[in-house]
Amino acid sequence: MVNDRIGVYICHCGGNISDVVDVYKVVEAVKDMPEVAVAREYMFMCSDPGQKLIEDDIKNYNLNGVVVASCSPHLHELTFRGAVQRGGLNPYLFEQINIREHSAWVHKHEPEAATEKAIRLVRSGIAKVSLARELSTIRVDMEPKVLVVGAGIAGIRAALDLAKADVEVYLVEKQPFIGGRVAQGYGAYPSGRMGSEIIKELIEELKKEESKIKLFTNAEIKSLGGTIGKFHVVVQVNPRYVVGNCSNFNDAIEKCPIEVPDEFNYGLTKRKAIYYPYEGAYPELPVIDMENCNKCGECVKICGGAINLEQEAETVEFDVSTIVLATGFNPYEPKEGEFGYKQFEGVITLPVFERLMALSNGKLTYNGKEVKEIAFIYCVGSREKDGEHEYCSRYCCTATLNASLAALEKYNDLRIYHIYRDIRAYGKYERYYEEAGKKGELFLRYVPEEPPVVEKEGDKLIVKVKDQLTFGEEIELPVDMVVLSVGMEPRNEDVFQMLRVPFSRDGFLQEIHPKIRPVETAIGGVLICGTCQAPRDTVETTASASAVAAKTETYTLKGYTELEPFIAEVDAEKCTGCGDCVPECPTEAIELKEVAGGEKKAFINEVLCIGCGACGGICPEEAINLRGYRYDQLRKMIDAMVEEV
Amino acid sequence: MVEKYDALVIGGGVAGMESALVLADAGYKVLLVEKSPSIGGKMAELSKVFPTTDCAGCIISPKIAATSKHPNIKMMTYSEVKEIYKEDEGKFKVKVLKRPRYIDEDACIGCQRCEYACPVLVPDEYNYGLVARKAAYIYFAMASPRIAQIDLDNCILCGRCERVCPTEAVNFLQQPEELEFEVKAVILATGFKPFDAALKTEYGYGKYPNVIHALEMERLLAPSRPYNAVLRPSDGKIPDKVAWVLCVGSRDKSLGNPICSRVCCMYSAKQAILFSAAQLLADLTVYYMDIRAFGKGFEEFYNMAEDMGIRFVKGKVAKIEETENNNLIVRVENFETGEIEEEEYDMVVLAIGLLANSDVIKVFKNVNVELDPYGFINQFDVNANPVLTNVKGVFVAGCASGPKDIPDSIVEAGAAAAQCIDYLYELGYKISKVETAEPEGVVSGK
Amino acid sequence: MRVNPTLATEFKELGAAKVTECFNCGNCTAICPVTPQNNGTFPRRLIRYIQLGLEEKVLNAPEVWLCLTCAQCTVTCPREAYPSEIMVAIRKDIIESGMCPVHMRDFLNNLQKQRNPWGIGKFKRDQWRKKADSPPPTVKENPEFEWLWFVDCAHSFDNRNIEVSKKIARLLNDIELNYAILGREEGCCGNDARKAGEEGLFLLLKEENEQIFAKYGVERIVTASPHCYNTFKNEYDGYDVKLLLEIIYDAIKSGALTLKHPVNKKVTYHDSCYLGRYNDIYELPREILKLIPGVELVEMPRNRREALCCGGGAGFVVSEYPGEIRPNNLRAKEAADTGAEVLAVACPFCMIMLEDGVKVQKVDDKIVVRDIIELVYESVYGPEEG
Amino acid sequence: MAEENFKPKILIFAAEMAYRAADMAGLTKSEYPSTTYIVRIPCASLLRPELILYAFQKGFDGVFVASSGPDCPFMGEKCVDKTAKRVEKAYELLKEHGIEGERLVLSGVCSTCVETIVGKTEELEKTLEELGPIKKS
Repeated sequence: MVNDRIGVYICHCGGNISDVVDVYKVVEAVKDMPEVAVAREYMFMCSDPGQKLIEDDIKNYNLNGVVVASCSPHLHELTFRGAVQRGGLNPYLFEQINIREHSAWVHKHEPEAATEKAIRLVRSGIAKVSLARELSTIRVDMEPKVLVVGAGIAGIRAALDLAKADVEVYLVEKQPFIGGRVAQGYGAYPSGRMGSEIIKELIEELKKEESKIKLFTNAEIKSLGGTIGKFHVVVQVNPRYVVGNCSNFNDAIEKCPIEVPDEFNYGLTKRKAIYYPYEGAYPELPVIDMENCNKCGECVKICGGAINLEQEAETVEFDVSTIVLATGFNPYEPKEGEFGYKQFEGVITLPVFERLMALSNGKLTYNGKEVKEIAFIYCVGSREKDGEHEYCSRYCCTATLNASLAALEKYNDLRIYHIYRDIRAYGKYERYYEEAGKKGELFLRYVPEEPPVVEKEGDKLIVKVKDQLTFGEEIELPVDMVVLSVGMEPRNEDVFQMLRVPFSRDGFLQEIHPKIRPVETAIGGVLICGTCQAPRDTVETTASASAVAAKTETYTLKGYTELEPFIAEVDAEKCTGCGDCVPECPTEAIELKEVAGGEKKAFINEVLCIGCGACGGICPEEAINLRGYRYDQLRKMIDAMVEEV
Repeated sequence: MVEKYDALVIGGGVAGMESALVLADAGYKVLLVEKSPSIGGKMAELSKVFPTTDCAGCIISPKIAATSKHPNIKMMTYSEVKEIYKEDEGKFKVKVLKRPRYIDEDACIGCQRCEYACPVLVPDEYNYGLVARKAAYIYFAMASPRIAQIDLDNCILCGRCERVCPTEAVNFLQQPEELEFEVKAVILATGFKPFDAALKTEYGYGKYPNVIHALEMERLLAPSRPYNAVLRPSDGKIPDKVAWVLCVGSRDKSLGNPICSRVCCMYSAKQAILFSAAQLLADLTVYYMDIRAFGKGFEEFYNMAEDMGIRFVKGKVAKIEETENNNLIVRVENFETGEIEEEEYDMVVLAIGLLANSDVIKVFKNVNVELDPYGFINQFDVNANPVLTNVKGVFVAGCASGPKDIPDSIVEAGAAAAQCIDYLYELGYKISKVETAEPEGVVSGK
Repeated sequence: MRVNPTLATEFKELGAAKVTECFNCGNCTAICPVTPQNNGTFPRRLIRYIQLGLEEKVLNAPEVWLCLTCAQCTVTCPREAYPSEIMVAIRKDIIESGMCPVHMRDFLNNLQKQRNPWGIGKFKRDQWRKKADSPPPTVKENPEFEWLWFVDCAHSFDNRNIEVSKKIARLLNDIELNYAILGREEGCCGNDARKAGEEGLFLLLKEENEQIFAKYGVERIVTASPHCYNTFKNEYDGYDVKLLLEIIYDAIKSGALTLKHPVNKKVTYHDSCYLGRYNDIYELPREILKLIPGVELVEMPRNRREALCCGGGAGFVVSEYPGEIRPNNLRAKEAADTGAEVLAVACPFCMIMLEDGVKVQKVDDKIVVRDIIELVYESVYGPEEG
Repeated sequence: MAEENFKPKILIFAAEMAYRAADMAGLTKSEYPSTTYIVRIPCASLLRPELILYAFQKGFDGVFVASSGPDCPFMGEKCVDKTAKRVEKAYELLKEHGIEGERLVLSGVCSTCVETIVGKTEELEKTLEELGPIKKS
């Protein structure tokens, strides 16, 4: 089918075009083309009367295509599409040809050549429109339902923000309690507030949104399928064995005969098999750790019906329109012997040090010994140029300074050394570095080629540093404790595989573009926030969580999202099922599917396709075309351009 | 009848545009007010951006286009918010001063004929005076709105622009206009102020022609740069030995700014990389106190710069002196050698810091928006909700609350939009789905 | 080497209050005009040793005696850790351990014995007054004085500066300032004893001065010396202190002095460390020079905050300077290179040091060193008298 | 070789960012050869090598594939590789058809890279003037 009643409009642009390009000549040159029904020139096509002209012509001449030759389509494509639509024609049966920026303005000393070029360009536009087909935007319904994976500070922030805008949230947490690493940390910078306090406040807010946030703790995602607008989620909720409320949980916990290392405190303390990790943990029900429980029944005696040691796992299924990944990070676990780790008593990591502070009141003690002198070693598991972790973990410098200052405030007479590479207390966090100096904490700088060495001497640890600030002299620091400022490591969760979200080089999840689309992934409808994307502190984490909520709301508040119609389409007749196109697609929108007769054919997921056309470029059979830029259209444009004027 | 909007966004830089776009996409009506003649902010001046070295224009121009065309955004450029009264939750009265361009904005088609006809040449502020512009001019090539303006301070009233204008848009009698609006929430995205390099007298900015600051270097490196190469100002020669001096007006209490500006380490590494890519044999040095390559992909970028042969020297440059041929001697304690280094360069780039630009708080007449000790807008609940200010219904995004790079600003802009939406929901201003009828007083996205 | 962090605490008590705030950027070392080229890490090296507690290295560092206390490091220190004050604290520590270097002994002995750097008999302090045509009143002659003019050692004992003192007296008399001088009872302010590290001596001098001030009911002090000005303002308590130039400026502005005779000279002004960097007075001397008709003010490339020290602080006005660099000679050359005929100063030590420098550099045929007061005087009373 | 008055016809396939650069060339009033024709495409990875050959066969003397380079809004840096593969393939096709490889150029052009789009076009024109007109098949 060829569109053969095309209206062609050449704009003077108040002289901008017509001073160079002979617009009358252009009209003359195209008006008799077989595809053209009417050709006109006009002073300002973008003006209201200019647009009206198009609308009227569509009706009067029963046009089935429109070409406007004027300025760049980046300026007025939408304007003219609107006019075409108002005229009653499909807005994609229109092409804007740029004869201002691409002709009049760049060839202003060659009016004849510019006119000839304009004619050829307009003809190519006519050629393109003559083969154009009606298109419409692809509408995807977006129910206000979102899955948030992970209930650390990022997941909670995102869930809250969404719920407040009437979005139904499924918040799924692997652990029996929510709050993640912030609850576990000591004071959070820069507010100086306790992590657990911040989480407590968020939990209070969360309780208010109970009707909209369905929280699943102790839960794993079993399967995930579908695409943006409709993901199907299967969640397995593992038994808590505590099924109801009881006023005597504390007695039950006390009576429990089992004692195991408490992972919340990194084994610094013990907990029972039935336990809360900390005061004010949420959900408010304790949990029974069945791996260690011997089912002695002591707790059942006290709490009766509130405890069911035979509780089974449950499966829950639901649909959501988008998925938010907020799965967080793991602290780097140093290798045995790395700066004396697990080799000498008193060498611990920063997260453990923070728990130690939370647990030690009055005096800072570790394994019964008072700690007076501490050396912090920075960049452990970060900035390894040729190693496993090339990246900088961003938060550790400030977190270490913050912890050291908190320790100084809490305990008397501590002596603190920082053994660093660069102090990256960026932005306003510089004040922590300054404060540490004021308080007399000492800084020593090492270069990665000559890292500090930790040795044991009597009951002291000796840290030896080739200190760049002291002209490369080796300085010895006798200390009681060495704290390794460990970086963040990416986690690898099953959901990543289920969704096939891409990773960046550092192993964290990859956003589409850090500046244009910072919270979206290449998988449509899958958004990321917090430390699963990159090392971040709490401030940056909560900001990204809110940003995720905002992005989601741009879909869900309206109830739908519209995607551009310029997507790839497969000509099943030509497709041989070779599969070359599948890996070519940047968004995994192509799948080979078996059709009747056992043959395989390529199928495009319209929702995932972003319209780059790469699949068409690789197809050996020209079986894939990009709508709006079909190869027959492009060839006809080439034909039109070379034809003599 | 006072025009009503759901949100007022002050500042049309990358953060302000992003906040406005998210709100508008979600279906809210936004008033975006920008002081300068075009939206785009500082990012529109930049060359390429770290750590991906994608071109700043490629990112900002689609955002500029999307903002200017969005049916839910009313954009007021060359305008200033003068007064804000918070009358109630969800009700802010706003006065905006629209400065005259001496051009009828509706008539101007951005053809630049006035610009060609204008005989007056003045230094172009967009290009930091590296080139000249006319008194009748369009702010910069990507500017939006693409409307000319006449700089009456320099105009000689010859009337040539008036004669050549095809739409009779020139109007020398235009007056400033004060307009009133009512909005339900406010987002502050007023960005930062670059440190005035001349205040660090030891570095000779303004005295030695070949000492330039980083934003000038951005223009020299930009694909749309004024000359086709990086040329040193004194003699127009291509420099082949260049130094970057970090922490100029940052981390320096003696200059009144104790905090770090977050971006200078990285933009300097980036400038050196871009320069080196154009001139492989150039001898490039970056003098730093600490290299703060902390963001995603930053450390890798810094390593790449080192691998390209760019020299990173730890040492705070104490002073710069000029030689007779306008070369520059940089004096620093080099920590690797433990000696004082006096090295001669063709050109020196000062990595100027980002200072607070918080005059906007003065427009709030009956509420006090708090500042932090450094003059930035204070983040009221910084860990749990970093975009809140102390005033309910007023949010902050981007460099207005502290120095920040582009990705962090954009993320925060999204966050501010989210909190703004939650605030509007709390007050009952909900977006209704398009299928249902539009309840009164609520705008729906179409 | 093992660290000893208590040393830093000790030094904080010695006056290096911010020694641990130094983050070792190296600015002080690289900006220091006298840092030795081949051992290029002074003063940061010493600061670092204090931070680490390597006392041996601190006490045995000869560099500390190079410090002119010019404070270029201090005004540009990004952390405001006051490196020059730390140098002073080290000197204190050394002197307290009884290890005063030979070259400083004369200066300190002179102060101790005669209350002036040159060791001239202290009874001669008021002799200059007799040579003055318009002598200043003493506290005994004018017990109702409002202002005490603290004449200072240089303006009392140094012949070149006595020329200036006489002019000051006439100017003050003519503007009818209600003032008096202490005469023979005046002591030394102690500024440079302190900067040389003799804190004990400084405290002694201070106590003496305070007693004598109390005796005569001194509340307001005017002085022509930036060194005295700095000490009274920043190290003493409870006095209203003014610089003579402020009084002169006010007198010109109020019309009490009329600058009627042109001084047709090209003049360059040398900033005194204790006026400029210590007290942020950069513009006042320049303003006065600009008010003098005929004066064409030109600047040396290093001016204001960046000005090179004359080399006369911390006792070096009499002590042999142990470094290779001679700041006064360099400065004299810089001044001559501007093409100026007059090198204007606002400090009696700068006067002594730079007159010397001008002679050593053999530029005394091109440029002369004059106090700003002398230029004002010439403009008020005419060239024949000036 | 060059003929009198020979003005080579150049086809520019301009991907998203390169198209913006061509707009910018207009806005900044740059000039480049007038016998260049721009076809707008979203991403250069869409180009089939056969389409490039087609342009030569129909009479274009030169083709300039102006991709968005690493600034490609669809796939960023991955675009560079993909497009290079298409163009490599096109070179092979040209060789098979006896068309000089110099007639085809590829360059990444960012949205403000006026220098690149103008410079590369001028360079190509020069090359083509030396090579002379294409032989029509």
